[in-house]
Amino acid sequence: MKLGLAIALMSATLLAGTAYAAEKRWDGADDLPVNPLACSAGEASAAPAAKPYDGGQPTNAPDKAGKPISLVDVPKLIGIGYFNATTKGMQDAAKALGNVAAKTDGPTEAKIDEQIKFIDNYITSGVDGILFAANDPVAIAPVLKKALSKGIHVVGYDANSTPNAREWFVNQAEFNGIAKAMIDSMANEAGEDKSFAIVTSTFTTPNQARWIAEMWAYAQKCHPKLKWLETVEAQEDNNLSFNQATTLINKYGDKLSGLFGMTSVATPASAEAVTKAKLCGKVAVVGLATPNAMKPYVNADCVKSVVLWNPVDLGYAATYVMRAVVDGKLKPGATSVEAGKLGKLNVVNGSEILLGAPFIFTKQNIKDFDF
Amino acid sequence: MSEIPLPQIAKRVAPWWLLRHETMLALILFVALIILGALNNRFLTLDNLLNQGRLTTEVGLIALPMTFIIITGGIDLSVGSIVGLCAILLGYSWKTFGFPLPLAIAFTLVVGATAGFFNGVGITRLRVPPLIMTIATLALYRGLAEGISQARSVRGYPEWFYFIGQSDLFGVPAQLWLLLIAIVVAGIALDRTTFGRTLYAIGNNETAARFSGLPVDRAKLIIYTLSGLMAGLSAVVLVSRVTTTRSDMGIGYELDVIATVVLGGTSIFGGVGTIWGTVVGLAMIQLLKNGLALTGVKGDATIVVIGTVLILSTLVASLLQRRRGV
Amino acid sequence: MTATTLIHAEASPRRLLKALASQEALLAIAVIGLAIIVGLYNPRFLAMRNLSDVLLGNAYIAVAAVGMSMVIISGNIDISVGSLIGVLATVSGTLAVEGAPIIVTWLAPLVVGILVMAFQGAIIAYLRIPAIVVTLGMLSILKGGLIGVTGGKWITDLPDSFHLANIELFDAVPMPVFLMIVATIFAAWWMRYSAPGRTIYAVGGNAEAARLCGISPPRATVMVFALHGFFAGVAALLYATQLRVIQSTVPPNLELTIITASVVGGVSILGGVGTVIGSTLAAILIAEIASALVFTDVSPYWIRAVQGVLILITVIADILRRRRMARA
Amino acid sequence: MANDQALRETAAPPRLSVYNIEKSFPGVNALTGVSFNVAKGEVHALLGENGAGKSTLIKIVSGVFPPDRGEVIVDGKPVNLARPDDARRAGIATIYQELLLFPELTVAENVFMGHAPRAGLGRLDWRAMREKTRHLLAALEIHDLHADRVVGSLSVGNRQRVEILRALSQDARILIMDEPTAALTEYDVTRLFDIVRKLKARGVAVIYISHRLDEIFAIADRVTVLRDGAHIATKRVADTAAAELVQLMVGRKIESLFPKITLPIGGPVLEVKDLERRPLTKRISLTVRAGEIVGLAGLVGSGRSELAQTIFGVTPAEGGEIKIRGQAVYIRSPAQARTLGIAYVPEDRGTQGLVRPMTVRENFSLAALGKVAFGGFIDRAAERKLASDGVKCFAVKTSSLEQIAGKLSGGNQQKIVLGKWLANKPKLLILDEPTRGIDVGAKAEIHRLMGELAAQGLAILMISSELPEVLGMSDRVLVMREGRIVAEFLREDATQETVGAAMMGSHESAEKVA
Repeated sequence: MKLGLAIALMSATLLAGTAYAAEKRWDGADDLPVNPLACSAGEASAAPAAKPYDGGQPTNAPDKAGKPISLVDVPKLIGIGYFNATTKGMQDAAKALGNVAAKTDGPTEAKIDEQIKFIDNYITSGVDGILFAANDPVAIAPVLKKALSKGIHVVGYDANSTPNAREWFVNQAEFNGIAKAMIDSMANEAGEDKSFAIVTSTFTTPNQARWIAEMWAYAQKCHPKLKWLETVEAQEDNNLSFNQATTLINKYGDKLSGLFGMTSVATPASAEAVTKAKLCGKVAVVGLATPNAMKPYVNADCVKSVVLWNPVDLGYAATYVMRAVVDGKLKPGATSVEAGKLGKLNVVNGSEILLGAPFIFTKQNIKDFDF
Repeated sequence: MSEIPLPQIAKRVAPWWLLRHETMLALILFVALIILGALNNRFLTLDNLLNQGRLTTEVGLIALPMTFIIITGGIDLSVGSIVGLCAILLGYSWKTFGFPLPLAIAFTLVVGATAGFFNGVGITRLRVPPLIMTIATLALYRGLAEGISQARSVRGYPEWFYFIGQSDLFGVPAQLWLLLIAIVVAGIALDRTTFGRTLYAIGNNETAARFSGLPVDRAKLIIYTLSGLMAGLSAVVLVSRVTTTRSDMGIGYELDVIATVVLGGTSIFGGVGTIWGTVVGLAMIQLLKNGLALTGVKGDATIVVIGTVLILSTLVASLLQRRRGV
Repeated sequence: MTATTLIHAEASPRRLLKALASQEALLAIAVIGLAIIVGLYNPRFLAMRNLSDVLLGNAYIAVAAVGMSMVIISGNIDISVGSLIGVLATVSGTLAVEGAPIIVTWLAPLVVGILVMAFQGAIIAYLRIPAIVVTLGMLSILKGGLIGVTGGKWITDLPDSFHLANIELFDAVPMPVFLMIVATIFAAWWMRYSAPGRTIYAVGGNAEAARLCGISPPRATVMVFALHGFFAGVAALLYATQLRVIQSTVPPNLELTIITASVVGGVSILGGVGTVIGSTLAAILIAEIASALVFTDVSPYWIRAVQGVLILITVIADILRRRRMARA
Repeated sequence: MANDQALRETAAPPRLSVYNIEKSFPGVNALTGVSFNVAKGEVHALLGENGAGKSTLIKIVSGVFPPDRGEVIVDGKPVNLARPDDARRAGIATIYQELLLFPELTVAENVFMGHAPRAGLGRLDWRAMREKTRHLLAALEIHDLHADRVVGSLSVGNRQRVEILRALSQDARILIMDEPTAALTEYDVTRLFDIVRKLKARGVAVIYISHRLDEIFAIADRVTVLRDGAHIATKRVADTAAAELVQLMVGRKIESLFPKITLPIGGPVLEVKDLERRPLTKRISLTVRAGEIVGLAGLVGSGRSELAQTIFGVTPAEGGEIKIRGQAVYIRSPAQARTLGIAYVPEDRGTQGLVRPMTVRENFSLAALGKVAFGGFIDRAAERKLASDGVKCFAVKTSSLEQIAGKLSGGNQQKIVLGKWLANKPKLLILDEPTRGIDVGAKAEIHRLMGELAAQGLAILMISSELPEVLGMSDRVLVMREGRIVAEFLREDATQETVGAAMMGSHESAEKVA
């Protein structure tokens, strides 16, 4: 009986606690600085001063220049469309290069400690290079440093680690670039002074957090009239994302004129929610997603623009970068690297290789992509 | 150090058929090691094995009290969430409350123990079935972790703190010492003390245990508190290993831990089981995962193997048990 | 003594009714009460549209909870159901993309579900391995197997006719809601009015006595799991046909959500007690809470904690109520 | 020859007859060639001490396990009873001591579980089920039982009636009742007899197991006496007398069986005053002195075990006071009771006394862990010594100390439970049905032990349903009925009749309550 009381009190305090916590936050819950791009593509963006190389280096790595190498790719998790695409890119690159054997393996859920175990195993099994997409930039660092210390080359893609834990990071598109693309499309699809809400995976997923942070900064700077309603979590789960999006639609009704999907799972689900609510055209859906999942909505004019880099290219580039590193063609201080069919890719803020500006799928071009 | 108590633990506690089950499991493990070792020369290296020890410490620490709990016929599904809650509170109390780190660690352990104690109270005082009580707190503790952390992860601990999780002591991973000590203590406690005997008695016949004047409720309260405490400790080790805290730490640990304990021959119905068995189960799972990975088996296939091993070994155990007609 | 026996007799039928009604009533009141309270805070919550969406989006959990309740009432438990639903959804979706007749794509998950679960039931009943162990093992087997086979490739370009969940009966009742209600009513009716239905309670309540009544507990167990598989199949179908993408992975923690629904629904983990009406109401309540917390602007960070507390309260309330019942 | 006699008396072929049933379990010859028969509309009592083989016999007749030898014949046709279901089909229904009901389900369901009336599409016909149940209730003139009640909420008496209804609902022609009155209140017993008479009238053959002579004379037509698994005699109740039956049942002079020698009795060890614990312990006052054996007689359900468990702290008292050797104490838990030097050997050995899956060694030390442990650590040598001493001094027949206790015979198990407590050097020993269900040999040993213990100055409170035991062993006899102590007798004026009357609550005992 006493316990029952205790619980009642506890819940009361909790509910009270929620009241104060209810204020909405857009800083993406990590405290890194934001760097919004200029509003119109015309004027030069406030490019940060070129940083010196800040990556780490493997200790006495065997010289495999030109020799065949075996890579392992450990993405956040296996078994989602996005990383299937990056894997495809790596296989393409491996084929193109001829002297690279790449293999993808990883946890079935985006769990950092699982991912660490996988990397650790591959360090032991002795590969020449590790490609990774980090579930957590800091948590993954120690095991990556271990890899470096064992003379294994480490290159990241999609989700970065702390710089000194890897040699290079292939950046699909800078956070502020994505942010700009997303906010701009929202502004012109929904309208400058309209309100929108966000469906993300979890507040702890670093990339999503960074994007939201940058979006907030960029909107403040260039579209101050846009109203942010709220952000909801939906894990990496289709139906949950759908439910959350629907809930938002029902909650805000006409007030809501836009939905952001922050993951390739949340975006199609949000689009489906809008379609089901028969609000196509009234509620704009902008988000990151893979084309196949979005085709029905784009073709139905329910979604005008899907923001994404091409993950196949990302995997492709990552593999080429790794090869270049092994061959000694990409050394600290380099300003660019050759990446096969992608041509020359530039090095940005120290030790990142930029894949390019985010790509925007539209009704016209989406049919050309299959991933 | 670790080797000494194991044979003793094995020697007397269990009826011989259970002992047989564990020995058998150990044999299977041994054979598996040989095969995997033959398939990949990097598997059976001291380095790799010790490293696996490092990676499995967190689960191992929780598996010990879970063995106690399952021996009494109970279960604790909330351990994973307690790990998350404790990890968060470690970072939070250090960064936000500004506790000195050692104090923060102590605080974390207290929180873990309290969370476990809360489970225990529900189970002994209100007589809520353990499964239900801990399913509810599984949601609650994870929720608290998320709420308190506000999705912020705490990083940048002082270097000395990483010692626990990342460096070696006498050539053995630091946290492995913790685990080894815990194993020895738990093993002796279960095998040699009146406390351990009480647990077996509860699991085999709670009424008779009560009627024999054994402190049944107190014992239960202790083991659930212990479970929370060890989850807290495991959280500290985990944070020290991965150098950051996130509210989603330890998700799914409960199933790994239960699988370990059950694989180790502890009956889910209570009454039988040994720490020795749990240790073998722990090694079995971790080394199978590792060995298979090294021999090029992918993660998804590996968990299929683990699942199959779990069912089959339990089947064999129960067949032995039936042969014995207990 | 005599006198008390008689008084006992007088008082009891009423108490019996209370006993049967109680947890269901408690939940029904909670569902309605919560709706009203939230409605006062934010009237939009009570919009027909929203209420039906809450049901629509979570019907599959309620349906799965029906089967789970049967399993728990029979004195077992199943933690593999989440993985199984993932597998079945993929099976159905793959068939659809392969161009199998729609009816086949709809029946396949039911059949496969029944087979897999019956198999598990057989292992549990005849090899006498605890359900929790078998299903724990099966959980990772299914999970790993699924990803191994599909490589986690998403299933897209599903034919429109495949989307069972989008059918609205009489342009009003969405199929998932309809199926949820039908499944619940059918199951409730079956468990009350069919001999095999009653055996579930008999076996869960007192297996030995059941045996002496000529009931075969192992056969009952297999039957229960087969049925559970059937409902898992229906749930998977709703899960798969709701969206135009099938993730072909295992929905995280789904099994816990489902078990929670059953337990909150008043199904005794010790077996022999509970109704599927309770579990469905509980599933609705849990979904409603999730939606309500968004509508009431509860900080998203605290949502799960509040959910946890509410679940804990319902469960403990149920336990205390039973205790009082037992004492009276 | 008993059978020929029976056949002569009953014209029609007997409804049920069993011939030369033999059954042995590891260590025990449960039955050695038992034969008897029951005629249509006859109540045939099976009489015998615990362990005489009554329960084994009926388990065979109701198909729980097959006999090693011999056959069962229903209406002249041999039947093979491999499973309980076969017995059911043969029209044999059994009501066990531990009632087998579904506590969560209603009366109607319990009655018809397994053979419920069906409506269309194999649907259970609840209305019919209730109707039939009401008819059965009416037929037996049971008016205080409702078809929709949940069985869990019923009194023991009513639960038993549900079992009887179940038997009738599958129109059983042979009804076996195993100690049906064991748990009944006096009122329920009389009602049970009414029902049994009605069944007689309907031509049901009733096998009535009991060791209560008074009941047999009240209800049975013939009585078959078993002893140590052997058929001793079958008599018409009309032509026999209590004394003769006791003779047959015990097989020797009662005194010879119970070697309690009267000794000088010491000071009070346990003093209980106005002890209250609802529902079954009402203002109880009693005293047990060192070296004294106090017998606590009464029907099961009269509150004897409840009293014992209140003293032992399992169900702490709500009022009144307990003094241990003059010290007023409030006992909250068995652990505390133990430290006060109280030992309780419970009635239900299987669930309360022994931890069956644990070894002999572990069971012996269970209540005395403190004695063999130092700083919480169990001293293996000490423990083994404790156990082996116990095994020796109680002559426990076990292969080794590591033997699983549950596999030993009832008598040996009981010795272990007893020994486990004595290892603790208690001052007060409460024995609850110390010899229930154990063979005569072991029984004698336990009685001898009790004698010795008393001689060593231990105070013993013995609960027993076996009058001969109570009368044989006790220095004083207390009689409980419905939660109260209703009579007290000194050894010399305690007799079958006086004590029995007090238990049943007939008049001459009432005066004795001072």
